[in-house]
Amino acid sequence: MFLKDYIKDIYGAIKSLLVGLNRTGYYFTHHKEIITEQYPDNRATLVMAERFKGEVVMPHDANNEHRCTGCTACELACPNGTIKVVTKFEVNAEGKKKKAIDKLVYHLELCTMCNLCVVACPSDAIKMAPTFEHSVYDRSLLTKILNNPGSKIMEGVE
Amino acid sequence: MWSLSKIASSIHEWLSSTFNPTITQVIEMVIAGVSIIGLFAVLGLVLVLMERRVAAWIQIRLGPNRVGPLGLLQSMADTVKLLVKEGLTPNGADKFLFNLAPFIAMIVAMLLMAPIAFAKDFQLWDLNIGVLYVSAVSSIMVISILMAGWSSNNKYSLMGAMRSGAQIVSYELSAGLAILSIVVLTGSLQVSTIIQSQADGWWIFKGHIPAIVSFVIFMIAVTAETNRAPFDLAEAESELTAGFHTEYSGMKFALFFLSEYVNVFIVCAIGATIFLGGWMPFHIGHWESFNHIMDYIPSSIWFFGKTFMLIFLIMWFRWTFPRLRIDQLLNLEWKYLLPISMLNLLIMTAIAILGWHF
Amino acid sequence: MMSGSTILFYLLATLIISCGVLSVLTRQIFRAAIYVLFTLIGIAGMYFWLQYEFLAAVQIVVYVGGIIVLIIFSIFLTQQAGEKLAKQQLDRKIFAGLAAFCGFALTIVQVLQHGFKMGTETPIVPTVENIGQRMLDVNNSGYAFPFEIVSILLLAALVGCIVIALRSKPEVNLK
Amino acid sequence: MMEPGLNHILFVSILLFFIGVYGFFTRRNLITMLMSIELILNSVNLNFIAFNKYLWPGKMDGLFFSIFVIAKKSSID
Repeated sequence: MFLKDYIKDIYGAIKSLLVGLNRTGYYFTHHKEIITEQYPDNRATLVMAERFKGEVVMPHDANNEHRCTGCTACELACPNGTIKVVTKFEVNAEGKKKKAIDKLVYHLELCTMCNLCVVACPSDAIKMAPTFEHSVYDRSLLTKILNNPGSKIMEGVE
Repeated sequence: MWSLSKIASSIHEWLSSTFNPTITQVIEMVIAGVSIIGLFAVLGLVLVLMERRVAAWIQIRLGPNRVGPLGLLQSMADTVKLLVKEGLTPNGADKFLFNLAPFIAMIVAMLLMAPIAFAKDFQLWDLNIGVLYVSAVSSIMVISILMAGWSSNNKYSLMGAMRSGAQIVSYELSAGLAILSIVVLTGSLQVSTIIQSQADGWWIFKGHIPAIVSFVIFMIAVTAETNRAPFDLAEAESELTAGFHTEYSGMKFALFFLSEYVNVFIVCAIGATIFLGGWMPFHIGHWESFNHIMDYIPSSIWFFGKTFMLIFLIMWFRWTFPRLRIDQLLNLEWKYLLPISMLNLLIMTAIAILGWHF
Repeated sequence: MMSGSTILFYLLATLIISCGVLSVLTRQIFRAAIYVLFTLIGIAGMYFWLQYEFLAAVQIVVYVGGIIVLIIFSIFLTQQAGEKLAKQQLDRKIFAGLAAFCGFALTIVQVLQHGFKMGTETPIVPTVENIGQRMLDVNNSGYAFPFEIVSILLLAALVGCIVIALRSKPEVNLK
Repeated sequence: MMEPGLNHILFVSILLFFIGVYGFFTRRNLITMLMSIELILNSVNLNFIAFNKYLWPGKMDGLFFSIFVIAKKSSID
């Protein structure tokens, strides 16, 4: 019947509106659980999420060794030319020439944090770091060299 | 005990003892105008801050807390920002109407202040059609929106203006009928008479269920009339960028913004006057001792308390409900609110004739 | 020294006449609508000045809230922004101006020659209560019958609108 | 300048009437013609009210006529 549906409509509408108002009213009156991060003040206690992607870094161990073989898989995987791998040839103790990286140049200003380079890396040499304070006064500071000076490749990484 | 009407009358006595009548009148008009403009400024600052705070609290955030102590100077900073911004006029716009539109919005908001009773015996103009005057003059508001939309020479502005025109014109009906259902009980459109008739209880309590129904309808209709969410189709950000004030910037935008908040204040003041007794303290029938205690609270505090409660209600709506689609909006008005408010008016008339109200 | 009410009258008269003239002379259609709006608001102000507050409020509600919004909507739906109306022919203008001026001169001469007999009765304050009681009076020359006629007219207009709006489009045969 | 009275209001309303007539004759667009009719009807209303106020202050017939004119106009639109 038409009238019955009409009244049912009104009843349902009012009920749903009241449910909504009740929910937001609850949040308004229970003003304890705050999700706002007061950023510069809480820098000491700030916890970034695991999955947050801030920039690409190359972890080094205590002996200043990294795992990068210089295979340029990351450079090929990058969609917008963020990573440039500069290689050199090293002569090891047995007199054999071996390819190694000289510099791994990373342009932070071009990076979209898409994570494709990390996925592409066969030896897990690079990863995403949760840093986010990237603002600098000079744009050239955003071009970074990921491997530390004087670092060399870890033993056993091919 | 201080009261606004005593201050006003002492100023009037002092002026009339010092100057001749014409100059007294001129000075009083100037004082009234300046205090209205001051009230506008204060309302703009307070309501913007209140809106941001309410929004933040409802969304479990903190809200502005950086400018000044507890963020109290945030709206000052906003005002300064808007004042120093460049006011642009788009190419191909009708410059005269484009610049005129925000001022019309502002002037209408000022005219609407006239019949509002802020405290006991404290009212600018107690004309005998007070409530009708408010609903009449507030309909000029739509013209400024249409003007802004057309003269911006922008399709988003034009669409926003057309939507807002359709919306305001249709929701005016049910707001008017909701007001009428209380006017039927009081038998007068004069604001002072309506308030006096609530000396033994507010209409929302005295008028049984129909009064509550018309109060609900009134709140929905005025939310739509002031173009606030969930009825903010006129400036729907996701579809129309900003609707009729897409092209406005700087001070001209600030005038639109301010007039929106002042309009919210005015409709809430009218709602408080009609349903909740304006400055009349909370009285229960003829329980003299209780009424006497309530009278100790100044009438202006009662008025502003009720008004800000209703403003909070409207803000609560805004941060709870999602926006309606245009066809849902018009369905709500023409299929639900209007028939219900007509039926409600009929019931209310019967109650008034039979004398069933308290 | 002029009193405030005199100044107010001349201001309102200037507003009405100047906006009226502009509305018939301008070539931008939206501006014409806005000037008409200002004229109507000026007339509402004139009613306020004459202390017919109810009529002033009705004027604003019906004209500003209804008719002008309707006109503006029809402009929105039919005209282009920035487009100007066609220039009027000169002979037509001269003819219309002459006719209007002659009519105006004739009428104003008539009005000035006719000595109006000012009313001496005690004036009624046109409050809403008085208006309602006089209009719906059925005994001594009340206006209940015309009131009903007008309401039937409005109802007929409403029904007519709905019939026009409901008329379904003729079905197009795609074959 | 004199105190405004009946003649002043009549002058305004007659002028407005013939402005409307001029507009009605010169305009070729339906909407603008409608606006001119608006002006004419309003000048008539102003006339009614002025006569009611100054000549028959004890009656309200002019007021009722104006209200009916407004109602009829809105029904035509």
